Amino acid sequence: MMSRRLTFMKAINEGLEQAMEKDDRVILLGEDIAGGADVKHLEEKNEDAWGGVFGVTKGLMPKFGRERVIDTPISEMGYMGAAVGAAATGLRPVPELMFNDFIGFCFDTILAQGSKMRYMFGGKAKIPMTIRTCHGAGASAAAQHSGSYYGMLGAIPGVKVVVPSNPYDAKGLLLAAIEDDNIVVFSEDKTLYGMKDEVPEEYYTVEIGKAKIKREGTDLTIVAIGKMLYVALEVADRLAKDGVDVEVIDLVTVAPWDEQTVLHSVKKTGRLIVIDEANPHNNTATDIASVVSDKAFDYLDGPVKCVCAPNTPVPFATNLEQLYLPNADRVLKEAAEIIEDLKK
Amino acid sequence: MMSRRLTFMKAINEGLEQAMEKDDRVILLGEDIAGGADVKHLEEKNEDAWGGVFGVTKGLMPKFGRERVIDTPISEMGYMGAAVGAAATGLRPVPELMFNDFIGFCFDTILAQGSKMRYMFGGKAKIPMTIRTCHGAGASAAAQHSGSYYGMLGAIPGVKVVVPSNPYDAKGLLLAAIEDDNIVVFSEDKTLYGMKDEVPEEYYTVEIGKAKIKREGTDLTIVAIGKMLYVALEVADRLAKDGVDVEVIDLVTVAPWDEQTVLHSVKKTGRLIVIDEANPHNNTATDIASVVSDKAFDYLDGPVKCVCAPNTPVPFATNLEQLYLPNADRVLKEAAEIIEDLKK
Amino acid sequence: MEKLTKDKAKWVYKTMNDIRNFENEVHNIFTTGEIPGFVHLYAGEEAIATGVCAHLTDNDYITSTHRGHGHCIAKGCDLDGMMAEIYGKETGLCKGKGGSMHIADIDKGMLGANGMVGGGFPIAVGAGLRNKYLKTKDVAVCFFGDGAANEGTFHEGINLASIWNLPVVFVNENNFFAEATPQWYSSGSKTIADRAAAYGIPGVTVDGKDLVAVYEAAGEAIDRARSGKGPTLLECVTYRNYGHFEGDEQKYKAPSGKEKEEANRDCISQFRDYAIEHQLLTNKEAEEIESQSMADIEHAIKFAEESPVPRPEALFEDVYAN
Amino acid sequence: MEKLTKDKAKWVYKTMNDIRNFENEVHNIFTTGEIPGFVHLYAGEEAIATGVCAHLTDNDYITSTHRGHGHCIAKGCDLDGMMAEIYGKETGLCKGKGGSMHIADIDKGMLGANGMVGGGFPIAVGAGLRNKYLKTKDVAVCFFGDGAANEGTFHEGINLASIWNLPVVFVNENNFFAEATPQWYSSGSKTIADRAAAYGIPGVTVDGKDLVAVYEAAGEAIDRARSGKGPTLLECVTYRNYGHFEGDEQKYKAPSGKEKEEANRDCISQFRDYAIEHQLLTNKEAEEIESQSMADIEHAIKFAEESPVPRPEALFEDVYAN
Ligand SMILES: Cc1ncc(C[n+]2csc(CCOP(=O)(O)OP(=O)(O)O)c2C)c(N)n1
Ligand SMILES: Cc1ncc(C[n+]2csc(CCOP(=O)(O)OP(=O)(O)O)c2C)c(N)n1
Ligand SMILES: [Mg+2]
Ligand SMILES: [Mg+2]
Repeated sequence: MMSRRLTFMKAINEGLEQAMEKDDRVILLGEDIAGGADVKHLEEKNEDAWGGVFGVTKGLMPKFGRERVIDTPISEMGYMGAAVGAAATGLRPVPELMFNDFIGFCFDTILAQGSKMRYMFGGKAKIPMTIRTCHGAGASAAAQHSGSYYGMLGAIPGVKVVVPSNPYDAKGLLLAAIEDDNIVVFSEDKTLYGMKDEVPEEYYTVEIGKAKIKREGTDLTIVAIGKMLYVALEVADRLAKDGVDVEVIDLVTVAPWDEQTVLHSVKKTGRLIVIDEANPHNNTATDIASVVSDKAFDYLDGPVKCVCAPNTPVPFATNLEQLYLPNADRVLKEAAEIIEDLKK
Repeated sequence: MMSRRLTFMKAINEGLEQAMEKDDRVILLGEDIAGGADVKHLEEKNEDAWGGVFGVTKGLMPKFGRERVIDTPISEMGYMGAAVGAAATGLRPVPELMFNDFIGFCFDTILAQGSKMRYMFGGKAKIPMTIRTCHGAGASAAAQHSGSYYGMLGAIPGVKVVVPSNPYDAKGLLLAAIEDDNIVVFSEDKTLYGMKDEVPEEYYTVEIGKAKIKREGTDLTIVAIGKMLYVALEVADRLAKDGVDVEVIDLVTVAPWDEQTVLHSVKKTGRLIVIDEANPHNNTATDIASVVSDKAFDYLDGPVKCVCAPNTPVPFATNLEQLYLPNADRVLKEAAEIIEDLKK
Repeated sequence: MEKLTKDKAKWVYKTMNDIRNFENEVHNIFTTGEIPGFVHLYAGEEAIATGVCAHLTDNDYITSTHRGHGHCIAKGCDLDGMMAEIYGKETGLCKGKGGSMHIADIDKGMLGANGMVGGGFPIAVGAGLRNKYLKTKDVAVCFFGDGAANEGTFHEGINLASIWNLPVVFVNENNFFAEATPQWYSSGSKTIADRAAAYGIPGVTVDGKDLVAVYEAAGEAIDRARSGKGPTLLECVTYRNYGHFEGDEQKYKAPSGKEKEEANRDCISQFRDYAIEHQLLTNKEAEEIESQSMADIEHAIKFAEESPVPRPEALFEDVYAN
Repeated sequence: MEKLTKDKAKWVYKTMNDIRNFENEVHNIFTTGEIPGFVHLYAGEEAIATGVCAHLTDNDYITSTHRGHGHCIAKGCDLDGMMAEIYGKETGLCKGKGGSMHIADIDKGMLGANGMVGGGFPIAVGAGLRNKYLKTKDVAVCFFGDGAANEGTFHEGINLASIWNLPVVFVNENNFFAEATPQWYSSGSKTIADRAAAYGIPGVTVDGKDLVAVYEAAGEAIDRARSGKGPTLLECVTYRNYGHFEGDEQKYKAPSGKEKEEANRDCISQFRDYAIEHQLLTNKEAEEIESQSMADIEHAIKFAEESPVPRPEALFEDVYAN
């Protein structure tokens, strides 16, 4: 395949398109994922008005029709639960929750229904459903549209969660999620939508549950989730100047996260920083820290450092929002204790 | 005051009664917290039909009337959000969420509204509201009525969470929660309702944010949440026979949990086990483990061990449910690594 | 709609008896402590599940409630497996992992009892969406209580079914109480069916103690759904024989008066009389069915009692598929 | 209900102009990139917020929406503080921490714009409950869009207000679209007011472009609420001048026909004509108000531009009280 560059957004769009081409049972549901339902002049031209609030699903309705790209009323509990029902009865729905912050409107369908059905029913049900949503601060979207709840969702038994950091993974993980027979939350960082990178044209999957080593190193491991990868890479670059050789791991899957890869790396480096944009308590970073501090106890040359968002909602003002987000300076400062003695 | 024994349930009932006597702005809302609303033969006798599904609020309606003890329809989002609105405008509502498992029906009112209002409004609002709810397996209530979600709720910035382990704390924490100007989740273990202990008759508060050392020791610290305290105490007893001197801490407040007391203890003992009935990922145990493994790194003689529920829904069958719950045998087994070399 | 044939009448009478006997036995056993947890009994409301499910095949779906035994039986779930499930045994329909509030059998189109009041609406909509998308003629039926009509899921679910014109029938079991709270207190509308207009769909109220009335109204609604004409809200007025759950004192129930009289009407003997009068059943047939039903329930109890509890490893199984 | 006096008419005309000018200016500034984030403009719908809030005092509460600027202004929020908030400045009504979607001022009875569609219903019910419990004569008004009427919170909130007979007025702003989705697609009912019957409360539809019609209908509903007669659902049919948010191409809006004609009606000039014809305003007074309004908005912009951004420590403040 010729190399070809796509935006993160377009990679997801192409993933959806190929999933729908491959399997008739894949349907999309969400608010304005097409837009303009029942608007005469658009219907006449078979046009979508929006294709999602960010344009991620643009063009899919014209191609697959409104039977498969279904605009919903503002009824998150209704359509998310309908996706559970459709999945339990044989379809492979891909509902979109426009912002992960809206989870409070449909949490029961995930927490108590979809995630527990298989168990409660003694293994008779499967719920092959991919929830596309977006998370993340940095778009000045304020407290109710900027949170990061992938960790909270991943803590629910029965739910898998992936957080792609680049267009290639976005497409491949999405296709893997749609092939998966479980509820998979596919959480997109809204500030990455414009990012461009090489994306193969053909259908491919990226394995769920497998972290990726983005840079090998021997002195210090940094595990990062989603966009935080770029913070980790910057830290690695800056530390390289001090002679510190950093191994950077893109977690890729938040639940179940890849213990093997992370432990293997930490056993080599003896030091770990985890960068997670979620609020600081009970998040994926602390989960990783607790497991690594336990299972790699004898290998650790210093404490595991979690660098996360503060224990606050996301502020609106741009300057505050930038302070809210973990960045390289903060990582270097908060993890100074384990970094300082590495510098040569 | 004469010593007097009350059940956990009655202690809560008395706490509610005294809070309502003290402050007119305290009102209760919930499904069947009185029961029999608009049932003629009960109204004539000013009787409540239920007083809550477990009887915790029994007698409060007859005493304070239906204006203050308000039965709600099955509309969790409606009445929980109404509590937020009433709190923002000057009342001190105490809504009951019958089972914490129903959180999925009203999560937005906590996650995106009540917890964030003060911040979003630049400090102008306060939301003095106490959410009473119950958690915990062991009552054969199956997957949708047995979960433990206090940790998840406590991870939300703006929310406090307390989990009493005994009647004394139940009453005192409840009164402290109702006096608090924030959203406080007061999470009752439904299997403790019948537990009896001494409870003072007078109004008193137990400090939120302060853990309690239940047994002093020098070899090993066990931190436990709620009912897990009794598992911790059993482990301590059993280990005492082996000459291991265990310090047992009742966490009392899950958010914000008492770093000082926990760290102080671990710095003394060098070893920590945390017992938490929540599912194992991103829970309070892992949060504590990550913080302690970081801040007490140099003091730890072995890894911090988290003993939690497995990564499964709560099973119905009694034998499986007992296996689901952390117990002393499991603690001894899962933490064997740090216990073994202590035995003399 | 198929008329009530002799064969159907036999099925109906057997089903109603099965439900009643099942529930009465569970009621008795519960007091012995052999059945753990919460149990909500359907006795008294048999005409609804039976009258509705009489029109369904295994390809049609239903969603149920916390009070689900009746729906399960009427939808064809195995009595032995159900009873074993309630006992928490390995041979239960859900391997003992679900219990009374989560009995399900997807192969029978039974999408689960549901411990969450109002939890069934969106799931039924999803099943209806699937039926329509796959161009089947199958329907989905959502059973729900009067209390559930005040959950947001009622609103969102019915509205979705309406605007998407889905083959879903919303069957309300209005037994006047949600736990200890009467419908007349909790709902701003007089009847549940009154709310249908808010979604532009038909709303019908029938006597839920009258099997024939339910059978006919449900038949019409289901035919409507099957033929692509969209959802119906069917309210069946009824009353439960027992408390909300086992252990409920029921102080909220009227000691006398009209409510009490309603409560005393029995849907099973009423149908028996009707069926004999209309020569759908003979007395002898009825008696045979009655004793067969008792025998089947006794068999189920024996099966449950003798079944083993789940293997310990079952705790960890069935969380994720594959 | 108070008649539309000369004084009130002046307030009304000033308020409508303030909203329009505020929004037009925000629209212009947004394109410069000086205002971050999402902005949803109220221009075109001024008659609703103004006609309703004309009946309210600072002791009455309102809940608002993502499209909240108009409600804020009509409820008396400070224009400088609002504009500074939208700019994310320390002098903003919320210290720059809330932004356009979260402007609030509890002292003015303004319980917040709300980024969650449907988020306002329960909060307004809570304020109404408080008003009733404290035996005040104050009301709570819940503004919401046509799209919000499909959220479960609509159902639960209105039902609660109905059964508890609370002083809450639910004011629907039916601008035909929720983002790019028309109301006629998303709702099973023809009108929003049609849904009132499901809660046993009055449902009224008025021309939301007609200030006087809104003023009168709202006055009646608010009087009703104040006098303990319970909630009303008031639907005001309108149209927004701009896109859903800034940047919206609005391909879904009708290029011609009846919808387009409706869209072209201007509520402000319509009220100006009415007020002059009925001698509530003179031409001169109207002109004075118009220029005063522009001056006030310009002042607000200058204030916002010149204000400092929040102190870094503000990030950590205001999470918990005390
Ligand atoms: C979301 C949720 N809220 C509350 C409950 C507690 N609860 C269980 S059954 C019930 C009453 C249900 O009443 P109704 O819908 O009328 O059904 P019925 O019991 O009368 O059959 C309640 C409140 C629950 N299980 N789920
Ligand atoms: C719970 C929730 N779901 C979806 C959204 C995304 N969203 C923001 S505004 C909007 C449309 C609202 O439409 P309507 O209620 O008619 O108000 P209008 O914008 O027309 O004033 C949507 C879907 C949201 N903010 N919150
Ligand atoms: Mg009922
Ligand atoms: Mg609208």
